[in-house]
Amino acid sequence: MDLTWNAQEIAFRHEVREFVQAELPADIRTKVFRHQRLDKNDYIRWHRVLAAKGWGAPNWPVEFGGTGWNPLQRLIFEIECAKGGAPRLLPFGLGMIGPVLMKYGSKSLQDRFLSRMLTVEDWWCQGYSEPGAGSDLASLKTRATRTDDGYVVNGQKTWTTLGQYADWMFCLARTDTEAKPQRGISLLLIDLRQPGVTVRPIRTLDGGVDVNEVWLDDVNVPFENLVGNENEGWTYAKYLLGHERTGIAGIGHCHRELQILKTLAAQTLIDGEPAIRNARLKEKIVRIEIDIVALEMLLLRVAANSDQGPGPQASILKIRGSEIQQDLAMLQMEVMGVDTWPYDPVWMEADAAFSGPGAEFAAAASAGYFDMRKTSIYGGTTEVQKTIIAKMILGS
Amino acid sequence: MDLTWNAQEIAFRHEVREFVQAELPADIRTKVFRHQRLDKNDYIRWHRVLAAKGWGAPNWPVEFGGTGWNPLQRLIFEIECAKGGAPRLLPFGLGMIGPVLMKYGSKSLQDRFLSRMLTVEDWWCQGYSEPGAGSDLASLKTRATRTDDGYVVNGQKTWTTLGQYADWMFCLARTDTEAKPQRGISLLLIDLRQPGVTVRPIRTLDGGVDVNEVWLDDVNVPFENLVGNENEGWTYAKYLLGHERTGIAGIGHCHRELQILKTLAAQTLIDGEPAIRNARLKEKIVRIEIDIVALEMLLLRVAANSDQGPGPQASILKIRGSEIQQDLAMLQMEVMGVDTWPYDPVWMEADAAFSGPGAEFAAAASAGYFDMRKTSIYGGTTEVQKTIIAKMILGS
Amino acid sequence: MDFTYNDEQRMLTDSLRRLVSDSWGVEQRRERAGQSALDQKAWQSLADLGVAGLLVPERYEGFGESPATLVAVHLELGKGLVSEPVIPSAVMATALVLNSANEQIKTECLPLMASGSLVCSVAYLEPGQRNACRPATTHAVHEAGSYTLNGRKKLVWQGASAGKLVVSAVLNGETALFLVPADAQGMAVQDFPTMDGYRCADVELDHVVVDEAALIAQGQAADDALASAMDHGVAAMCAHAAGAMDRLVEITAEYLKTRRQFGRPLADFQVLQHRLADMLLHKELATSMAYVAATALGESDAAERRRLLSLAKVSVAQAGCSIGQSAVQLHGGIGMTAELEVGDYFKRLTHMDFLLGDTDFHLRRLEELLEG
Amino acid sequence: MDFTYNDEQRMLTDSLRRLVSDSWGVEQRRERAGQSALDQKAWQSLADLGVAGLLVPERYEGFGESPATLVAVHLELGKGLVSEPVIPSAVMATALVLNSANEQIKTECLPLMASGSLVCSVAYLEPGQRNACRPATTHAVHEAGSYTLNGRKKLVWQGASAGKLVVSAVLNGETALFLVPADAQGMAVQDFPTMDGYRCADVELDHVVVDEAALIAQGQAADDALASAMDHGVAAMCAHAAGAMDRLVEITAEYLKTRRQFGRPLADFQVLQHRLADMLLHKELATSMAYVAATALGESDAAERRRLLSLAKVSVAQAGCSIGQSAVQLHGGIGMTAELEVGDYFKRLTHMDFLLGDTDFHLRRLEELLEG
Repeated sequence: MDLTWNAQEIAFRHEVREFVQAELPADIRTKVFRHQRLDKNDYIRWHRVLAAKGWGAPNWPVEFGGTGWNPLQRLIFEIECAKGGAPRLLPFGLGMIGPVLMKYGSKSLQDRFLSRMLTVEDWWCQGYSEPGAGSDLASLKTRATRTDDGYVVNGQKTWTTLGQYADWMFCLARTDTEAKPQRGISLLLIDLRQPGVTVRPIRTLDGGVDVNEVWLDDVNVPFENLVGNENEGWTYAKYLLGHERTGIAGIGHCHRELQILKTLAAQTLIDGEPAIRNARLKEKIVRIEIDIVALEMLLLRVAANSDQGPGPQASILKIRGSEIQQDLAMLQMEVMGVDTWPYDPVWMEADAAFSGPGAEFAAAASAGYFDMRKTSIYGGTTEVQKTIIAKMILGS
Repeated sequence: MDLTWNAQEIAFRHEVREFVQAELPADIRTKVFRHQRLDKNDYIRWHRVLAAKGWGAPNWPVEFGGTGWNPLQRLIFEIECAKGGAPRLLPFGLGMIGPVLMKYGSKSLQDRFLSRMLTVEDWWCQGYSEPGAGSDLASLKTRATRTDDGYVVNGQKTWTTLGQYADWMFCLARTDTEAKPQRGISLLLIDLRQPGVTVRPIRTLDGGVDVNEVWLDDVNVPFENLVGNENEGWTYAKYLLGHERTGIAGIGHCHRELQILKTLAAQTLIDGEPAIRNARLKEKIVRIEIDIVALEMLLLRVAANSDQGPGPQASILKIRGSEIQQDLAMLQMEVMGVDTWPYDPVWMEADAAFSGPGAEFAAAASAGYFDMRKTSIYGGTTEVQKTIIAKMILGS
Repeated sequence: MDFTYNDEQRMLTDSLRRLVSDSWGVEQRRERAGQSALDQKAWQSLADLGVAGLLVPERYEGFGESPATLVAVHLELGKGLVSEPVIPSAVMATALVLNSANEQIKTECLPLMASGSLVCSVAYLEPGQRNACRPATTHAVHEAGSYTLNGRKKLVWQGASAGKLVVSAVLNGETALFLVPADAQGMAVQDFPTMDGYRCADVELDHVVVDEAALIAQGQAADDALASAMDHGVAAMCAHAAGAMDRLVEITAEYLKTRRQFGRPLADFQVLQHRLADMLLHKELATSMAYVAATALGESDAAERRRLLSLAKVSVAQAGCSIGQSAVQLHGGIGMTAELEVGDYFKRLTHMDFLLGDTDFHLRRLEELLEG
Repeated sequence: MDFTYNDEQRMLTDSLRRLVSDSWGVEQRRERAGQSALDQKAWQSLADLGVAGLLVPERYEGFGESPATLVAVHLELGKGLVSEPVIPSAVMATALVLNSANEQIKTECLPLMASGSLVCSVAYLEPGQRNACRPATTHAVHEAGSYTLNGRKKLVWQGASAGKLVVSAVLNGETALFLVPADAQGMAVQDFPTMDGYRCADVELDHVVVDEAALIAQGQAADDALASAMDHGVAAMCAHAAGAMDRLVEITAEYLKTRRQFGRPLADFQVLQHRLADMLLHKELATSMAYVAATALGESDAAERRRLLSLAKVSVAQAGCSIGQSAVQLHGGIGMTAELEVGDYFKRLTHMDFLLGDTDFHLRRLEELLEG
């Protein structure tokens, strides 16, 4: 056991930090720090900057064009990118369907799609959740019916994050309706740029439209777009969901938001006095620093032991990561106080001519609070995660 | 709706306050404020002072020697007594078996026992809980076998509060082993001053011995000591447990402990500065004041509507009362800090020659914290109470 | 002490409940919140029930009701998230004007306010201020039988709905309060939507000239009048929030009973049951604190009145935060969307923390009282 | 960064685990805690495994192990609630003496401490002090080749077990540290049990005369040495607490699986499952913070070292409080009794908050650093 960073690790951290400082477009950084909405092109620009450096797929092995980094390096990379104001990497290709294709996809599917993910030639989205089946995948209803050339898919997907930009969806659909609920599901790659696909944005609490409903109405999927074997999609789905164990904590996000919080607290006056001098706020900031340091050390422990199967720690990371992100958003809102009251969703657009009556960050601070409530719901609610932990301890 | 105290209520409050100030023996008051252990006689002395004034049974109707007070008066009485440093009234007779006898007991049982309760001629204790049946009364195992003259009782009771002083126990025992779990239970009055009764104190976390195990080994109970009908004890038990709806909140206790907390905070120096000037502590005291004010108003609402059946409010009072008592104990411990570390249970005795190395209240402060953990367990755990509330809302 | 509604209170709350359920459905409410201008019909329907004149004494053609009735009414309004300017006009501005020694203003305004034909709001916050309720940069100058006002006010509650604004200003180093027509020369009112379905306005006063008779109060009397507006506002808001909590608990319980997951209704899961129980618990305590706030309004000792109001405000805000979060969590993803009204309640309950003094402000007041 | 135990760490922790499970059963542990005097056999068995000499460099006949090994060892000790004076002697006094420039003391004491034949403790707190670690009323006077000490020290951890005490005193207005034999003329050591199964002592020094060679350090060097003792003590205590939490979670899980209520094992109730999950969550985070504390010991920047240690201390204390409360609640009534060892863990985890600076103290340090 050695609890110090070695020279290589320190050098790597510096390299990433300097790269982000030098190469991240300034307008994107500004949007990120101001919590303004990023558009499709912002994500793509950043991905391509990374790809040009050879860092397009930090979590992939070298043979598929990835960096081949170990988990500690990936963690350092994530934190430094976030702190520097970079957008998060789109998880749909790199973190989700990419690894599934590497493990279960045919050579031809790999050749067709993987390298394009590094530069976001295709925008992928997720087709897992359905209305009426949130954390409960086994009850999904979308059906893929076999025809001579492939499948015809009918159904409805929901909570499709950034689906409004998507070219492709990886989609769970029922191919055998006789089988038990978890059997008879297949994983299909669906070209969304065809008739029968309808994407409808879902407006959320803060007025944002990051998630969508997607209707699939007699949508065609050729046989070659079936991943692995028919009716074995459940296995791939579990692999996909269980693949990323440390990214779910959002540690990079936490670091950046803490920075923003401290800046806000230093700059904002509460009835004439800097917020940072407020005793209650000081304690809250200190306590959230504690939480972040603890989360990061737990992440390091989990990352370093990544050869072991996923234990309860993955769920702990998810739970705590969510809570901390929520607390950070709440504190930012508290710092801005009553100035967060006036709000119009259009003020969140970067090019909005008018950004509201309050201070620079005021409107976004309250919107961020409401938006962050999602973190304890998506990707397995906190309740589901606790049940997973309990089952592991109690062996029931 | 009128949210002000009327003149009568105000006058009554003053009367009680002045009575307690004048008539409560000073040595008892001192023990209570210092959290020292009360002995048997302390309780009895106070009960007899009240009985002499005609206030021996604040919750009983006049016909049985009670005061006939309405719920608001009882609440005022409870708060003023506690604030004045009076011991709590022994609940076993007045609050538990007394009301059951009034409703279900024969005239002869009423004549025999009720008036003696006002002056604690008999010390009663509870015989409900058994090892292995905490919140789950239906699974009790103590058996009462019919003989020619009465019952012979065998079994074990536990968590018998102050059972070491008891002359009599009201006891649930199974009289029909064939019936469904909740049937076939009878309520018996057992004279504990007979062979076959063994009382063993249970040492608790803080080294105290307020609760006991009681073994009943071929103990005799004449038929006349059966309350109501054989095999219908479950009904009486439920009445007994549901009878007192507001006392469970411990509002009087909360008021007194808040006072003690404030005194401690004003008198205790933390590295040279009065604890009360500590910003964190100030907020905590303010927040617990909020909790107490809210609890008291909820109590008033419940008391004023006591003609309605018990709603979820009774469980809310129990949950919040417990939490506030626990928080108060924790804050007292926090104020005393590291000085609570040295501890010997004998320091809690009033006549202990030596009361430890710390400040006057130090040892008791930490002992009180550990002891108060019981409040969310006894009388239906917080978990049980929440399930009750949920069932009432969800109707399941 | 008596918690049972009397006949009048029962009739009033029954009528109000019917009105709110008929005319404050989620679509109706959101449509009105999307508009800058007051919906006269909706407002008049509230006024017709007596909501606008509740605190106005009978001699000014109102109903002179007790604080207890105030709680009863605002509990109902909160259940329906009524966003019309009841608190800014019928509570705060009314309480403020009642404190005035200017009988002309009272005689002219109060009957109009009570009948619903005049809406007012109090413009007291200035840029840079958060909890302070004394004016700092808005100034009034007295010359030749009139006052000239210059300055900016922010976050005026339903300011664009108001026919007249109570404006605080510094006059000879003291607080002064003026009743200013919203359309007076030199007034610029900019209206914004708010996160929680109200509207608020920034107001710029550029050489606004008002008559001497527009002076509501000055000096200590003005500070007291403002304080009274805040006190009444806090009490009404606590009741409004408790009402909103009540409805949100109902909505959530209903959802748990209906929605199935893993083959069972959500209501079968013990963890969700207990979280719902916690919501109810917080709601009951918040309701109790709304009553405490009402008793405070009848308290003659100023320190004790403020103490009780601050206790209530902090407590209700905390309960609102907790209940709002729980409601969304128990609904899951769908609770995050604008499709349900869960989010409307959540946002209303969240932002009430910041209005009329945030938790930090009220805790400070309480901490100061603690030290004595 | 590497979290895998190396071979030596694995062997050491394995042996320690066996020893603790054999000789720190609840009865054995309680019996020893009931005694004033040190149980030499138990102490020696720990020393024989290297526990006493862990931090002592090889040139003083110890093992010179890294902070990482310190964590590994104290995790094991915490699991068994080992109450022998490992932290006061093998960690705090050792770290303190290692900071001394007095080579004679180091050469004489450290080998004896490492072998287990000398136990020391640091007497730094005085009546009226809580978190301060500078002496205030204990004074040292230098005359004629010796020092004379007068004063009182309180809450000396396992003070009655110590053969020598490190005593802090004011010397010419500065901090000075002396190594004083417990049986020196004028020393009165009064021993007390503690709530959490340790012992502590009040020490009175009445004209205690020590040789010049007994001066460990003075001035800044003495303050640094004391700070180093506290820093190491905090790190060890965090690991000890994390170990205790680990075992308490195990005990509680076992109980939930075994105990039946309402016809089902408690483990079937979702609310109890989730509370157990919370316990595990807090335990994992506390363990992580024990690692953070260990990394802090290797940090050369003093402000950053304190920051990390204070973060760890606050966090571990909070986790301990929460886990202790949950363990008792999940056990129900039986958890309130002295029959089970649940209470022993609960009490140990509770009182660690107060030792070596309470939460308020460490938060203050952090808040000061925050403002910069």
